[in-house]
Amino acid sequence: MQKIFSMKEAVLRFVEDGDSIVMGAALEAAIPFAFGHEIIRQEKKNLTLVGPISDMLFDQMIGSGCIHKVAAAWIGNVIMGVGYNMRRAVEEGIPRKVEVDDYTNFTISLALHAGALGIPFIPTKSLLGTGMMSGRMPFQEMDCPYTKEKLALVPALNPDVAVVQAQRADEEGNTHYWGGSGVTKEAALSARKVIVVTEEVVSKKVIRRDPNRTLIPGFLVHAVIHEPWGAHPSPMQGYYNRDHEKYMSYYQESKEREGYLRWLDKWVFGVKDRGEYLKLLGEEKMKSLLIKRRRKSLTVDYGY
Amino acid sequence: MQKIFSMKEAVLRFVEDGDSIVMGAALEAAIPFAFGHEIIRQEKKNLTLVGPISDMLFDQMIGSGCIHKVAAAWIGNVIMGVGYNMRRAVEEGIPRKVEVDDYTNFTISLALHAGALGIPFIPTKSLLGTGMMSGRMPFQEMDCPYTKEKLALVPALNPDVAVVQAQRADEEGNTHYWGGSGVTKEAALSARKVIVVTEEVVSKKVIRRDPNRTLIPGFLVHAVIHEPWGAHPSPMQGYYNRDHEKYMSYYQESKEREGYLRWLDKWVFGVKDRGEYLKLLGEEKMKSLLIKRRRKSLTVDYGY
Amino acid sequence: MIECDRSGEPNLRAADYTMQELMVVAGAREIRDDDVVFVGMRLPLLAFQLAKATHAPHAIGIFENGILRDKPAGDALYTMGDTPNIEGAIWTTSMMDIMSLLQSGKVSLGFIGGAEVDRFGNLNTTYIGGKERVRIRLPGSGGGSDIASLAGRVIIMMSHERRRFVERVSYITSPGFGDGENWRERNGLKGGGPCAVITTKGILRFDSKTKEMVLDSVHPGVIVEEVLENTGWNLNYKSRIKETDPPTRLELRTIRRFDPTGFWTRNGMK
Amino acid sequence: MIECDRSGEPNLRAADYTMQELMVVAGAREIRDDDVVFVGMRLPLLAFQLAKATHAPHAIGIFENGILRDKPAGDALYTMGDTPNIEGAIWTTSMMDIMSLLQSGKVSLGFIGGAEVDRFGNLNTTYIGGKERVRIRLPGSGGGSDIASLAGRVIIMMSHERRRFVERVSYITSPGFGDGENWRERNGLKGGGPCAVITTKGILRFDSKTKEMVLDSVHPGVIVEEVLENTGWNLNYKSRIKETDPPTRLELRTIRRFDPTGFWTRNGMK
Repeated sequence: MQKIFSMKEAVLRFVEDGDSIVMGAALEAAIPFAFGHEIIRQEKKNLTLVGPISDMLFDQMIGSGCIHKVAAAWIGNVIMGVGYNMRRAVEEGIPRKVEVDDYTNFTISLALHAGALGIPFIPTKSLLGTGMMSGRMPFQEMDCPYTKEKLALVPALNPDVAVVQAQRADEEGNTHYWGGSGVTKEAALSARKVIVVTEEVVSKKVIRRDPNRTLIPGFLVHAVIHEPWGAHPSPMQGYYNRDHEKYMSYYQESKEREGYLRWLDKWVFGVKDRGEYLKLLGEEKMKSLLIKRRRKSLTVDYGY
Repeated sequence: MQKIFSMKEAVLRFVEDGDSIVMGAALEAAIPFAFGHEIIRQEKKNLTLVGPISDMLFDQMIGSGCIHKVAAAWIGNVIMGVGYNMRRAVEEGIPRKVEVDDYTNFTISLALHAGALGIPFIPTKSLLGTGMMSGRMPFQEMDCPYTKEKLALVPALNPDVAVVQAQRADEEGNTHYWGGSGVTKEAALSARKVIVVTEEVVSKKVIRRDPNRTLIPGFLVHAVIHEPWGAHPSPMQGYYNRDHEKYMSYYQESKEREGYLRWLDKWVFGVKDRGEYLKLLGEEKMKSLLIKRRRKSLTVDYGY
Repeated sequence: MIECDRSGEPNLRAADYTMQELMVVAGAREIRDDDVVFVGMRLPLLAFQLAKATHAPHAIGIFENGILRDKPAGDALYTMGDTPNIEGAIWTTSMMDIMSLLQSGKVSLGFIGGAEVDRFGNLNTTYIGGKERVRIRLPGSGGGSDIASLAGRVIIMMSHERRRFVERVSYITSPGFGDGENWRERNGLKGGGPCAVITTKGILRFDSKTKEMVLDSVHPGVIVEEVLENTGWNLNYKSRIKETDPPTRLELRTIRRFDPTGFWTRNGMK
Repeated sequence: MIECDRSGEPNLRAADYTMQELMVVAGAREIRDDDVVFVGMRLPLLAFQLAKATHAPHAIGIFENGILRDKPAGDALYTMGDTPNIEGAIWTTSMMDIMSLLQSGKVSLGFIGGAEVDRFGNLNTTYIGGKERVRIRLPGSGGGSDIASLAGRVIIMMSHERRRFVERVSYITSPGFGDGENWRERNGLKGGGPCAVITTKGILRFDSKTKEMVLDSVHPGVIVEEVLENTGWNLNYKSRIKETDPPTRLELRTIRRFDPTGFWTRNGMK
């Protein structure tokens, strides 16, 4: 089964209107910005976004109007603070009303973990006494049948699509990742469809040479997208550093709706794919983000 | 804080009579035989052993009389079948009665996972309809408050001691491991004290060069024991292969109590430490178990 | 007339292979090319290696110590933790990850063995005589119970003896169909339950309604009466019992490559 | 008479450092050498780097994206996911592993910030105006609520303004002491709750019995009345209020090494 798709084909084929999509599961690194931008370009509708935090990607997507709901622990711009599109959507319904299911980083992890584990819920000692236990949120309180202590129950999440941004994968989707992975594995194991966006497509031999480096096994993967710099402006360990300026400028630009729309026209609708985006970004900028101080891992022996 | 101890000192200092000890958590590989044998030599009393399967190590320890209870999924000799000491202990109380808490591989993992997570239980779809749900076992049935489906609850285990057998660790106990790790991480994160038995003690720089290879962080570790070949006759990826013959001969020798006692006198009480054990094993045998076909992992870049 | 096997060569006679080799072949034939197989040890491990090397090159094998492979190991295996089973794997990880795949319904096939099985495919690998009056304490579940509860379909491999094929097991380690129709549903079990029992005498399957074991084929040289005598209840059998296809030469050569010393297949059943 | 700092050099005057730098220093001083610190971002991250480089070389920092470090990163950090925070780490892993440490009581100290705090140290970082009548939708909990619920002790860092220091938060994102004595116990919370609030005006701690915030020190150049005016309830204060120790030159140099562009500490509070 051929799994290599262009970004455009993959989004066309595997993201349906109304889908719930977990992305940005590694927190501030390895955020699938290119994937998110393609969703906007294809004008998908009524999506639910799922993730712990997503830095400014969720804000960008909310502003485009393709999002119906967000289930997340934090929505904003990590180094700058609030996300203005999120505020406009929740406070004023601009461009449309967006519902937010408020989680914490831990409890969104637990929800995906329960989904991955195939159980309907998992108990926790977090959430107790907070505003998240009330309202239409699905958390329940329970007295532990063993210890009698209070527990909060977190029901499982099983998103339709998980987008995994990684350093390298083979054509079958066997995926190597290094660095802090956040809740990426749980996201992939809990989802119905897994899409891998990778800096490099490598031969399966490379995977086999270090199977402990594998984060996601290919048999769960529906599509592999070879998209270098697909995570920019978030960092990709071993490939490029974080482009802090992009977060600062987006924060300023998106303060007003008009500014956001100009940003959107330039960086999303103004380019047809990531290739054009990178041209717009410019070689000099890309060069400034490259890894300067290489730090190779030592090898280990898998022999017999 | 100095954490490097000899095997003798570590067992003396960190294993107390009555302790529960999780070991052999990686299943058929990386079983801390040297650690188990030292426990027998020091004639510890009333221990509880915890683990998924432990190949023949648990059987050897049960025969010595130091075990009061075993919480495990499987007790025997993996390639040969039953463990005769376990049978004698359970069926006839020889050398003493041993209680068994029957788990499955998954549910002992879940018990340790719950312990590591700091929650009192975790639900599962396993165990339902089995004999393990009855009797004095702590599993409970529950109707899911979300889906109404039947669930079995597995209460947390938090053993007193976790013994982790690994390829390399630094002096603080930061531990690299590769290969299938079974339930090793959950075992270590759930335990009050963690003891690492390692083939090599390396500088912290080696750890830092590949932090995704770390299985256990040193701040949880109480003792690091440098014990090459400490897992023999179980295999250690990258260091030595499994000594199948040892399992076959132990199976035959332990059929009768007398034969087991002869084995015990020769291989445990007849040697004062692993060094003498290896002398008894012989250089030729050790050589035959060495890795013949090296298979080095490829490197990755952690630079910035 | 000489009958030919699927490779076109004359059929092997029963003297040319052992019963264990036949069981491995029968096990391998149950594996489909798109299966995700919870492999286990012993004969099932060989069955998986054989299937991969022959008709199911895309099947994936997972092992509870935390291994996922898509090609046979490079050397003979005695346990799933052996060094050649790690080398060349696709994924080496934790048991929790593997069991997550199982419990979330991503494992289509699992193999288990047992000391005692009953007419509804329930297995006892823990307490012969029951837990309260233990006659023989066996090793226990391992991952067997988890596989029996959660895998899409389950294949049981065991020695066909009257003392092992009992009307009702005294302790359920690994659930089959309990007391029959709807028992799994009532108990909330997710997996499909056993679909075949491959024994030293034949292959048995389960009635889709009553969930009772039914004799489906006998191995070459075995007659139906012999199976019935070695079964502790009135075993149902089809009116026209097939004969289990013998191994082909290719299958046999392949098995012997994976079990070069004959530890699993030529020294008798462990 | 010229007062001297702990390095023996003349005390820095308020003009020599920013309020953010003072807050980082105050945060760092709360970190003990044996602490396992849930670090977070922004000023706490700098506080951790500073503590490691000065009085707490053995402190361990954990980050929810799945990082454990025992030495400061080799380059300035804007987020915990930045490449220099991974290089040279001791452990890079998953959020579940990090949160396991937190929930199982292995994290002794955590830092959080907030938009609104009340007299019992409850924080709101989600809905200003409450969930039903949202006036301002803020980013939400992130890991803040988890840390507030589960860490051994918690330090809050925030800007001291009357609109932020409110009698009662309209929504509890991260629990402090709820409505006072025994509230955490009644709600089953494991962690010890907040132990200090480091603001742009001073440092506040909590009464061990009533769990109410009490002014403990004012920053150099700040008078008590200014703190009271900027607090939305009748703030208790000790009869003899200390002055917060100013940064030493070493501390300041160290902060500026970790924040070379002054993004966090010299361009005003984010």
